[in-house]
Amino acid sequence: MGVRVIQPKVGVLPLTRPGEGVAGKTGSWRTEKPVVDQGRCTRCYQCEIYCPVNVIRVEPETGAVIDYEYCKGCGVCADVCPVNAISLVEEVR
Amino acid sequence: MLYEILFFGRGGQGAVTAANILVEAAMMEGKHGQGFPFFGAERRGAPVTAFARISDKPILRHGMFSEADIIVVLDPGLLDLGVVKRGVLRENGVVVVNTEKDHIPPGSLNHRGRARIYRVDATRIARELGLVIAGWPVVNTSMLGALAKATGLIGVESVEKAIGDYFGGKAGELNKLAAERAYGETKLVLEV
Amino acid sequence: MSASRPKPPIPYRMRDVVLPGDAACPGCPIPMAWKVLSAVFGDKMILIIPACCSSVVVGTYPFHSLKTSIVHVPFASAAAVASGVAEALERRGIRDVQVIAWAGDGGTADIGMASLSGAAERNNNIIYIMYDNEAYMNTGIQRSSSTPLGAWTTTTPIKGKTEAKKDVAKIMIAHGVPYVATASVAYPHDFYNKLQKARGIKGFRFIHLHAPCPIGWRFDPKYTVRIARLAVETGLWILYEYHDGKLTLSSPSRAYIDPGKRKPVEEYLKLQGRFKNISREQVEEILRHVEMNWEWVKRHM
Amino acid sequence: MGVRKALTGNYAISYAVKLAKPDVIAAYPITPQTSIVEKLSEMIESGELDATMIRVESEHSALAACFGAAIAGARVFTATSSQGLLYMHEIVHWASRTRTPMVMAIVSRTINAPWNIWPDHSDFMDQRDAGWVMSYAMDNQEALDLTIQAFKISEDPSVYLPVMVGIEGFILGHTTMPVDIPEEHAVREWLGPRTQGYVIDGDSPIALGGLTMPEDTEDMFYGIQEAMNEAKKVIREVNEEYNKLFGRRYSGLVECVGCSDAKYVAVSMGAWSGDLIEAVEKLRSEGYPVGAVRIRYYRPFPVEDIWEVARGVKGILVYDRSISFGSYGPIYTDLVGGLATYTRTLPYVSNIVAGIAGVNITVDDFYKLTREFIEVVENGGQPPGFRWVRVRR
Repeated sequence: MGVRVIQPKVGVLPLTRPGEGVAGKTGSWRTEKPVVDQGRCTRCYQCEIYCPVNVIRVEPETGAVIDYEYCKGCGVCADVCPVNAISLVEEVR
Repeated sequence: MLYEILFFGRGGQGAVTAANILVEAAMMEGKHGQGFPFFGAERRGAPVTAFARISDKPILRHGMFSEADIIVVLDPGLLDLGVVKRGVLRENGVVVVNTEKDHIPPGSLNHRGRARIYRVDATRIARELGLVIAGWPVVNTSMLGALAKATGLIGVESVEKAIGDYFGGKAGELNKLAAERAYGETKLVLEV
Repeated sequence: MSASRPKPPIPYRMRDVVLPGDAACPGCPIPMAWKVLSAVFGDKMILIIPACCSSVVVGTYPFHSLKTSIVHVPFASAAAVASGVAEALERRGIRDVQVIAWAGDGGTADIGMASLSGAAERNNNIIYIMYDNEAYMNTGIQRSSSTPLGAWTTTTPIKGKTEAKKDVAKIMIAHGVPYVATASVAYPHDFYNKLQKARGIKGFRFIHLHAPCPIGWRFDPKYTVRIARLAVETGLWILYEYHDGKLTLSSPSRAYIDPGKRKPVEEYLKLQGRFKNISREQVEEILRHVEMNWEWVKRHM
Repeated sequence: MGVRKALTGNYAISYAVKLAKPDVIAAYPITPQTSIVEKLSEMIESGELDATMIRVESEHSALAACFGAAIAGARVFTATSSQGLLYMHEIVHWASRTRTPMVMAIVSRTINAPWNIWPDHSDFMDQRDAGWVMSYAMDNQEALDLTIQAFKISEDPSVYLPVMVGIEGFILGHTTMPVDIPEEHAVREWLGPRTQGYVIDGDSPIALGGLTMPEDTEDMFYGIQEAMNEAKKVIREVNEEYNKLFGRRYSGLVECVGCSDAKYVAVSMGAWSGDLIEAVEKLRSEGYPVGAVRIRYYRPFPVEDIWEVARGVKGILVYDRSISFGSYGPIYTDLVGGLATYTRTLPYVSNIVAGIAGVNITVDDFYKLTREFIEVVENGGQPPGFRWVRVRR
């Protein structure tokens, strides 16, 4: 079975495409900020696995790095860190 | 000319099939047609009505009707029950009854004016040919043969061809034979 | 918390699909689960999403927050739409794309139950994931049939829910589908393994995913994983797979077959504001259900 | 060329669907629709039709499954009636508002309660604001032809809207008539492969139908209105192509009988239009200057076509086979509203609502009602604006 995709001549289709920041720069939502103590980080990946915003990257060289542009400050990373390498500090703007 | 035909039978006797085969036979002769059941729920054994329209012109009208040019009675018991009287036969109408008796009580029909009544023993034909399904003699195809004879509305060859197309195979052959025999055995029993 | 090192490639492939800056509440486990999906399927999945939090989480026209295909559908229709998509893909010979119905507990256990049951009975080739946050969170925390006994919601505002939680996984097992599993957002590796297993099976596969909601359950968002884990550690939420007529207890739950190893259920309840007014009798009743569930699991192992 | 077969209206639709070669069919049984999908099931199981039948657990899921298959690139079909159509209603809107080409047959049956299986147009009319192109047949031949055309119209890039084809249950649905079935290859060649505005098959990460702000949503809905306008042109073109290819003589969105010299027109839709045309022909033979306008496409509403014949007439009588309780028949309100955009001086436009819940209306009824309307106006009287003609008065 064949299907030809041809754009409609009139009207707008209710289609969306992938984009970062669909809810804006969600970093502005934070009241608390997770801060990584790189000396303690064991590169266990727990924070990266669980981060609901997908803003934590753990690399063997750097350890956990957080993209604060989008981090909502939920604190899950701090709670799941087995070595307490992430602490939550009050957001100061 | 538009002909409207009522079939009275019992659920399971194939009145609706008869109406549909008649349409097919008419179609083979280049005519137009409609065949349909009573619009509603009908149950096996209970009295049923089927309808047909045949015309040489396109048929515009739709739906059920109670006045007819031709009435076909598949079961003689329906005469006594007063069921057949629900259909009004138009002037110069034709009635074809499946019955072994030559006597048709005139009071069991409802006719506007002159009418001719034909009979054929379709039940016997069906039994002799072994056309019995689940205890029911299949009389509808015989009645189509009788209809062809009594009215001349449609050729018996067309009726037989339509029957053959509808059933196919051995059943088709037997039913064609039933129509053919009924065609030969149909006779006028009453003119009023 | 255990410091077990995750097995690659999960964390790496998890980076692929879920884009930052979505519209989920802080601490919401929905995108966590999507990361696991992406680790298994990459962008080769089509999510069929009925009305639920996820409809909002992915953002507003003209963008969405996942680098994969999504079809938003009316509340009761996820399983039916998914069936249709799967049949079309099958006819077009597209075999490398997984159709996944992704629905909340309301869209599954309540309004979507008939279409779910229909798709399961037909054994349509889809994975159905019920992410269970135990109430209608998107409309503002109303009771669903999957809300547990004693839980506060805005439609059980004073007495809490007076009936037990509907066990949808058992209902799906009764359908005789090829694969049924329970999972939890707290155990992404277990969830990952189950998706991998499901991926290799053709037909209807169902995964019941336990997913705490910080807003509706009334807890600090940082505890999402902790609470989900406590549900397992207290024996309240049992992780298992049902495949080929056999039930297998999953490793995170294995220890808790022994009631002595289970944490006290109060540890789970007291962290959540929704159980603030739960009665002693209701707690007893919950414990009785836990025991019954374990007995059921043992019988089917 | 094709073959002629004696077919019920329902089977005529089944054959049309077969010729259009759908990939996926999903349906749920309901009287009086069921025999359409029974026939299609038989065609699929016998190998006559290579399609997938999804035997769903409800009408809601029937249309939902069709929607899913359609957006993933399949040509789809479903059919239903009455309560089933009402149960689908949510997805009826979802399909049009996502601009999803698909075809559905409606075998009309009145809306219940009380339980009633007989036809009027209430189920069809219940969908009139849903953004579907809506056609309605007068006989079985037209049921087949409109169904084939529906696929062509639906998949036209100027339209991209779902199309429903209506027939009355029993009156056409269960009535056998001779039907010319076009040659399969010719239909398939004419329809060509499935066309749609987007496809969701995992090839590119697009999402369909997500949360959209008011202004953007309004743009999308405005596009549907534009597509409806485009559809008028497409329907006329499709009709012409079809007539040429398959030897038919259909007009466009409406069919007119005896309208060129008419001072009065009677408007109707569906099988009873045949009865009305017969009555009008009789009236014409008796010297009454009346024509019949039969609506073949109800959405988009063919107001231009009706204005063409209605400008300058003294009276228009609209026969509706459904009622918007507390208002009038829907064709009447559409017509009056539409004509008022052309002129500030309307002729007498009267509405007769009849045939409700399956009540039989005959040629004779149409003859008397239409003649009465003409005579009242001719005698300088004012005909009633609205009448519900019941058999039991």
